Amino acid sequence: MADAKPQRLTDIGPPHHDRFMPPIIKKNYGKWKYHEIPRPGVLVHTSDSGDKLYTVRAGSPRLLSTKKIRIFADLATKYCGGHLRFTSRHNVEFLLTDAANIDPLIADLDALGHPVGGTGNSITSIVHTQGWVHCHSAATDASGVVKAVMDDVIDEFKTMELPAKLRIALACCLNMCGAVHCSDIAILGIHKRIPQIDLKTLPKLCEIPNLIASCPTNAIRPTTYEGKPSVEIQEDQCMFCANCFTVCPAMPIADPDTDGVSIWIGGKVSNARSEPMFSKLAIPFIPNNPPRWPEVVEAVRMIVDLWKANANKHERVGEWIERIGWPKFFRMSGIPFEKTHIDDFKHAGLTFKRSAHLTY
Amino acid sequence: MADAKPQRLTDIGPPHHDRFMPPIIKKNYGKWKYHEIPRPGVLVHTSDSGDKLYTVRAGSPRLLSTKKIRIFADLATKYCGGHLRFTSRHNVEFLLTDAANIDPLIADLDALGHPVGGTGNSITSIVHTQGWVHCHSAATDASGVVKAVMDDVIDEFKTMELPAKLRIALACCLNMCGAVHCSDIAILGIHKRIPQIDLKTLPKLCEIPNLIASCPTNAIRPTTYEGKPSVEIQEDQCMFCANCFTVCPAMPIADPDTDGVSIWIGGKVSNARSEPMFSKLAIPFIPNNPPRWPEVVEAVRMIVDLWKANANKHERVGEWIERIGWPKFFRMSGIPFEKTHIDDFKHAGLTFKRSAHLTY
Amino acid sequence: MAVDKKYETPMLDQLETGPWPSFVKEIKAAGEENPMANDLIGLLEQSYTERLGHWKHGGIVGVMGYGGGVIGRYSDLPEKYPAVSHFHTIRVNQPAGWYYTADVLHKLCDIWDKHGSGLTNMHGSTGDMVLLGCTTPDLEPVFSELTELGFDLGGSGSDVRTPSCCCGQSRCEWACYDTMGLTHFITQKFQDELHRPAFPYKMKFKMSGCPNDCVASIARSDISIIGTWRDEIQINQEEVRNYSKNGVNIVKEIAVLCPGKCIDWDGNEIKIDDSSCRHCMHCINVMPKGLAPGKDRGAVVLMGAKAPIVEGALLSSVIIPFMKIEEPYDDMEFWEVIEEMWDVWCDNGKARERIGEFIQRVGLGNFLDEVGLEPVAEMVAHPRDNPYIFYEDYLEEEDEDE
Amino acid sequence: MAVDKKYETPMLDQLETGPWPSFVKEIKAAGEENPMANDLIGLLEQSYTERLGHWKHGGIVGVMGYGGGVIGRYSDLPEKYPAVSHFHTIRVNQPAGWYYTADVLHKLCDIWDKHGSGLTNMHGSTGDMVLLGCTTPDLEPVFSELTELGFDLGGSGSDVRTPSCCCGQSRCEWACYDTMGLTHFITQKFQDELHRPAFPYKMKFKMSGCPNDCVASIARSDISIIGTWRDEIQINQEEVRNYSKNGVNIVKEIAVLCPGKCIDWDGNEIKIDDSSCRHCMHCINVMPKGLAPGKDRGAVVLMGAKAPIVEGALLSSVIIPFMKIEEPYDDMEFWEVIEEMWDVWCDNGKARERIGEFIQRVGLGNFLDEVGLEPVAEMVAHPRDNPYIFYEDYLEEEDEDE
Ligand code: SRM
Ligand code: SRM
Ligand code: SRM
Ligand code: SRM
Ligand code: SF4
Ligand code: SF4
Ligand code: SF4
Ligand code: SF4
Ligand code: SF4
Ligand code: SF4
Ligand code: SF4
Ligand code: SF4
Repeated sequence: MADAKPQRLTDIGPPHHDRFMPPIIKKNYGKWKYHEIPRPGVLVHTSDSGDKLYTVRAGSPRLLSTKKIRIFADLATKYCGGHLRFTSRHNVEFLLTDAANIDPLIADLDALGHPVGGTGNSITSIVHTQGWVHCHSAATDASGVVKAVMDDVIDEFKTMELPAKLRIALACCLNMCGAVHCSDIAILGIHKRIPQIDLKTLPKLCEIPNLIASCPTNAIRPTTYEGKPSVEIQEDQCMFCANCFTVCPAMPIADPDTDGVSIWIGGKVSNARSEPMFSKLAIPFIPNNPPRWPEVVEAVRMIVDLWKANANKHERVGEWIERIGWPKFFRMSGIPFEKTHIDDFKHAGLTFKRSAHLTY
Repeated sequence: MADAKPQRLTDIGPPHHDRFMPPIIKKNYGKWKYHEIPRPGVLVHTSDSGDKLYTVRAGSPRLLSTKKIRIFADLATKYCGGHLRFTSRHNVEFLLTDAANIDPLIADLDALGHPVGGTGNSITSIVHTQGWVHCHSAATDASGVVKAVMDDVIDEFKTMELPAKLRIALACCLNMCGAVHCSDIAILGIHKRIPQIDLKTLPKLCEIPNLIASCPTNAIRPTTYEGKPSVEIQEDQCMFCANCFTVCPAMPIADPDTDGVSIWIGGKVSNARSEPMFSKLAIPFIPNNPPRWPEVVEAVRMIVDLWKANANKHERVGEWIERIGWPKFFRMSGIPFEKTHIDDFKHAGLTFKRSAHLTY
Repeated sequence: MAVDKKYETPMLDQLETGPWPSFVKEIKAAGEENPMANDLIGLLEQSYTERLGHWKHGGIVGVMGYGGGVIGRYSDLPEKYPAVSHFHTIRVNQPAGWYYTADVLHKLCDIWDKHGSGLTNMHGSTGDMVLLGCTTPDLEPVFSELTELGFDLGGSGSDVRTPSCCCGQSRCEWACYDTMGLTHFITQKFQDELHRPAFPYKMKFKMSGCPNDCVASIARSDISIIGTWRDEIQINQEEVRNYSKNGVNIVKEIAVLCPGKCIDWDGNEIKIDDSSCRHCMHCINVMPKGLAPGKDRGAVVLMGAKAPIVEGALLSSVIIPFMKIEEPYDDMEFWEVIEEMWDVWCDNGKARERIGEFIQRVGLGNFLDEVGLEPVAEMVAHPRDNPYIFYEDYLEEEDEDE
Repeated sequence: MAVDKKYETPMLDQLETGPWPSFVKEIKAAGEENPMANDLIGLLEQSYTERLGHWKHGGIVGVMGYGGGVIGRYSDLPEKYPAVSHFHTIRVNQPAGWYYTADVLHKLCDIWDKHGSGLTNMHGSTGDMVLLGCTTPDLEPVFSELTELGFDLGGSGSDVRTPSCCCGQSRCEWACYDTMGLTHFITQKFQDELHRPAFPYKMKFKMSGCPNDCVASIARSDISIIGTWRDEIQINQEEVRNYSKNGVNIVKEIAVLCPGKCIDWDGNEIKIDDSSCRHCMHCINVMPKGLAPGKDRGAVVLMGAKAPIVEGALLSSVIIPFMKIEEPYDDMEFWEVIEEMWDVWCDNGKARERIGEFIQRVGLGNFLDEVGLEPVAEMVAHPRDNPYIFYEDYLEEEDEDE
């Protein structure tokens, strides 16, 4: 194939980052000595040579039009010799060498509607996924929930007054593309109706053995329909994960009346102090209530406030709850503890309280 | 049946302890205020009323002849108004009201060959099981190993100079009658040869479905032998647990050349400080070497010494290792880390090191 | 009984040396008059030489009307050691707390010298007095003499096993309830269940008076009842200061190790945030004169501990976070919960499935549903971290609400 | 392209209000000229009204010779919103560290304005620049214009996914190796594996320069390479004292929270027992001027992280406790280990079985055997606690030794 079209470029990989880094970074690459955060959203990195790099971080909805990207590019040209980067949480960072440019840049960004912040002990942008904007699997929208939550907690983006960093993430289905499973607060799209098998199209669209194998709880059983091999679902063994739908379009699972979100808390990724932890179920279900998902926003706010008021310095949400114990968290938050909170998957027994370490 | 022999006493249960408790205990029952340990093996409990109860604890091999029990009884008569008790770890305790009797009692016990100690931060008696003395399932002896180990660590029984309590237990097979799974140091009998099926007697002695169900790893498969239903073992799926032998005598597993013991460490039962913990594998295998199992004795001694020299005050073995990390324990002890140390049972994945928290 | 045979036992003789009391001495002592004990020495020496046990699977032996209490045992060398060809053990239910008088011990020994090997375990790891080595014909006589003395057999097989407990209020200042009283009550209440196996598998009760758990209940009983308190730790500041003066480093030895991280010591006064206290006992253990459990005492009930076979070892887990334990014990609602749990387990458990394994198999939430207990956060170390949730009737409930 | 249709979007209009930048504004902005973006607004409003997505399963679409890089997507309302009836995304492999110049961004926008919806994700959660919404015929032209500009597609399907990394040495004082350099190298080295799916399932690489793990590698990459050091933490006592003076409570905020419990502060000097340091970064994070990672730097390699489907979410686990990462990267033995691991996984993995799930299924010990790596204690949080040990060849080994 390569022979057929010899001049077609393939497998070139991405351009080397050298092409894009500002000169101060090339010069001081690997020689940074320490950093400071003089104000929210601004980092100053000082190198061995004494050079100082100023970073201004602005919030982003991640879904950007080419128009906005061009505006960012122009701001970079205006203030940063044409250099900028994006972060692992999808914020945009402007890289300055002249401290005098910081204030004008921030003013421009403010005017553009892109707040500066997200550094230090703050809430930064919500890692999220596609939702109704692009994915067939979504149990909720992504961008809309994110926008509603960030509108509410934006003050915590613009200041650094939390006990520690707080990372929120959203995934619109159990595939968890945002890898929300290790977030301080995770918002997770949930289906709650068993897949509605399209018996007619199933044999054409799907490989039955793969389909059966896809179900984590073995709820899918072979059967026949109109003489042809088909499947049926053991209703009480389905926990709505939608993995069958991922491998077979004839198993649609989305449903407006039963889809919604769940809230998970206390996860973290960093190795700082405690080891990385998974998020745990806090609120099992909140129905989709677009455009602003007010119950979700309120729940997030409640958890943020409770943590902010009670945690010790440097305690991430999960570290705080580990210290006070989950029963106390449930009492303080008023979230009712239910059967759904009790694990019943493979390692469930290991989550039972196997000690007398209780608080009263 | 009860009607047939009306006068035969059944279901009377044990006698009430009131019959046996000394008067000072009856008087101060539930009114003890605090205790002190004036010297190893001696407890003084003071009650609200100011009464003082002196307890002298003596070591016991647990396997006692009626002769020895009678001697204990006579000592109790001599010094304690005829009252004594045994502990949850099988030591014998003499309950005195007159402090002046302590020294003579201890002298008598010493003369009898029953050392006084086991209190406070000491090694107390080894909880253990039957071994070759009485059980059909044993992969090692119990009493003999215990005797050999205690002979070696007896100074730690008679003094209280350890960082914390140290509990040793021994079980002669995986049934773990001593419940050794939560001990600071556990000695566990190990088979290492697959059961030798006695094809002739099997159909007579055993229920085949029960036998197949007994295997935790599904290594036992139905087959036929001389036309009759029988079983065979998938060799690579057998991990020598002997549960098949428990339900079916036609599956003998003991074997002098491959039986032996393994050493497990870092478990605890109490809720003090940390939650109760299971013991973890330290030494996968030591062959049986009666009468004194010198390699086992040496291994226990090495672990005790290492812990004693390095742990902080109040740190049980498991708490110490949790603090320094298992890799460091393996480095310090010189025990080689092997494939057998890596869990491969049901929850194995949860024991993998899922963080960058390493020591170098 | 006179004993003539003499065995050469070079291996076992070795184990008579050394400072720790020797089981070999005990067997030899008994063997001077008792042929069973004497033959045991011979058989055991052979085991030591060959590195192999010589006992066969036990048959079903017992006393009339009981399904438990005796472990049948036969040697595989009956010709060589005829006196131990039968060598059953009898489990005698100990008095709670293992208290005895000299008098009753002598009488127990009389029975055993008459009918058995003269050898015992004081005690077995479940708690029984274990009479080691008896022939089948002697079982009934032993039983009737024991009952005459006021003793009864313990459990074995798929029944309630002999309950046991720490010495509790009889000798310990920390006991948050009367472990011995409750143990005696439970043993008496469940006599039928104890003697006549009717469960899927064994069922053990162990009672500890405080979270130190001196009877290891959380590691080895299906029902573990552990004393605790729910009000404030009682503090005697003067005595605390004394400990400090006498060398206890309250910060390093206590505050830093406190799992609730709720202790403050300013050099003069200790402050405890009891709402974060985990009731671990550590601070109290270190300063028994200075601190004591609160006054609102009771117990936490956990269930499901067991050894590894088949599904892996388990520690008990919380089923009732706090329960008052007060007389009359018979009025406690707890017995209904216990019997409800047994019903569910008996109806649905598989053969040889301990209740802890059963709960894991059916799911704790489902088990609670069946038993009629409410789920509470105290039952879990943490809520689930996987999203594989069997939402039930969510829609229905919502419909009802609206 | 001119846009005439106008949709009423009361729901989405609501999301244009409020202080956080709005994705609706972005779509509307693009929609002014771009019919695809305009139809997306209509379709999305309908989703908001109905609380239901309107996308169908993607078919197999892509660029010639590549198996990955494009996610096919079709709307289930093609008549109503014809411009988004095809709405595929193109994953463009970002430059390491997400660095761009204004110039190259304008050129990328030029391509996308010409061929696509004018909408992007900067960036997707794997790390790609995601071009949202393209028709099938436009895929090849976009591809050829991208390659001309020096860009290439990212991964999708069962291939190596687009590697990504934290900014590392480019902007961070703590980077223990050159994350961006290594990421670029890996991306180039595995071009074939990235574009032509040949594994049982996806395979993600993420590189973080230190244990803070700013690219969340341990949570979401099959191979997580996390920088660390193995000598002493570098200390500037003067600066440490300054932090203390300026209000950092070194005991409470640092020593007490140190997981290695290896920090001592006497009010004047900090002492660290480096042999117990867990390399967690906390003390360094709090006092960046006072402390710094040691000089003997490298990385720990972990593997196996993934989202829940199918066997439950996993974090990566240690496979190489410490590895030097130095140029020339091509000489590193690591690549042989990687390829060995891939071989084992490809030969034995089931369809849609991530390598982390695979290792759990076959057992870490067996996996190491196959790959030819030695087991080391650093790979486990603790040794096994169950006695179900598959002893292998124990006897044979002993025979050989004797
Ligand atoms: C720019 C970015 C890396 C990149 O290449 O893009 C970055 C940059 C820095 N991180 Fe980070 N981190 C970045 C994502 C992360 C992530 C990943 C994530 O959130 O998905 C983590 C793991 C989060 C978690 O644990 O769940 C992360 C955990 C940390 C930590 C550990 C925090 C903790 O206590 O757990 C530090 C240390 C600190 O801040 O004290 C840190 C520290 C830093 C420093 C101070 C490093 C330095 O010296 O330059 C940088 C400024 C931090 C700040 O914002 O205050 N960075 N940092 C990422 C910015 C994301 C954003 O836009 O907000
Ligand atoms: C007599 C006995 C209870 C009985 O009814 O028989 C008992 C009695 C006491 N225990 Fe215990 N414990 C007894 C078995 C246990 C067990 C069970 C076991 O070992 O199988 C445990 C759990 C062990 C474990 O965690 O693995 C146990 C864990 C404790 C602890 C917690 C120790 C810790 O730091 O983890 C304390 C508190 C202390 O000593 O500071 C304690 C404290 C005590 C006190 C001080 C309670 C008191 O105020 O009277 C008693 C004297 C202790 C001593 O020996 O120094 N007792 N104690 C048991 C004596 C066994 C023996 O002969 O050696
Ligand atoms: C005598 C005793 C050991 C001792 O020397 O102390 C003992 C001896 C036997 N146990 Fe046990 N167990 C004894 C306490 C225990 C304990 C500890 C406890 O109760 O606190 C355990 C661990 C806790 C638990 O229940 O899980 C224990 C867990 C087992 C098991 C494994 C059960 C499981 O569910 O995992 C078996 C196997 C079985 O039941 O088939 C078993 C089976 C046996 C049998 C009956 C052998 C068999 O396979 O049939 C042993 C008879 C030995 C003999 O010939 O004398 N024994 N057994 C203990 C009872 C004495 C007493 O009544 O006081
Ligand atoms: C675009 C993106 C979400 C986003 O908005 O950022 C995405 C989108 C999809 N992911 Fe993802 N995944 C994306 C990053 C992730 C991540 C995070 C990461 O890579 O860091 C994860 C979790 C980590 C992991 O790999 O486990 C992730 C875990 C999944 C899974 C579950 C895989 C698993 O083993 O559990 C699926 C299901 C599947 O593969 O069938 C999935 C499947 C999908 C599909 C292809 C839907 C499907 O069932 O076929 C989604 C296409 C949506 C669309 O139409 O646009 N996506 N997916 C991310 C890729 C952008 C990029 O290339 O930069
Ligand atoms: S999380 Fe689910 S719905 Fe959302 S983008 Fe990923 S696969 Fe699609
Ligand atoms: S949704 Fe999940 S649990 Fe339900 S049938 Fe499909 S694959 Fe199985
Ligand atoms: S541990 Fe095993 S061998 Fe020992 S007494 Fe119990 S069942 Fe018998
Ligand atoms: S010894 Fe255990 S693993 Fe082996 S066949 Fe018997 S029951 Fe199965
Ligand atoms: S468990 Fe508690 S109450 Fe019982 S003896 Fe031990 S310390 Fe005392
Ligand atoms: S009992 Fe334990 S948790 Fe409670 S204050 Fe004392 S040390 Fe802390
Ligand atoms: S992971 Fe470490 S090296 Fe990379 S940016 Fe974060 S703090 Fe810096
Ligand atoms: S890096 Fe972490 S473990 Fe090491 S000394 Fe600092 S705080 Fe302690």
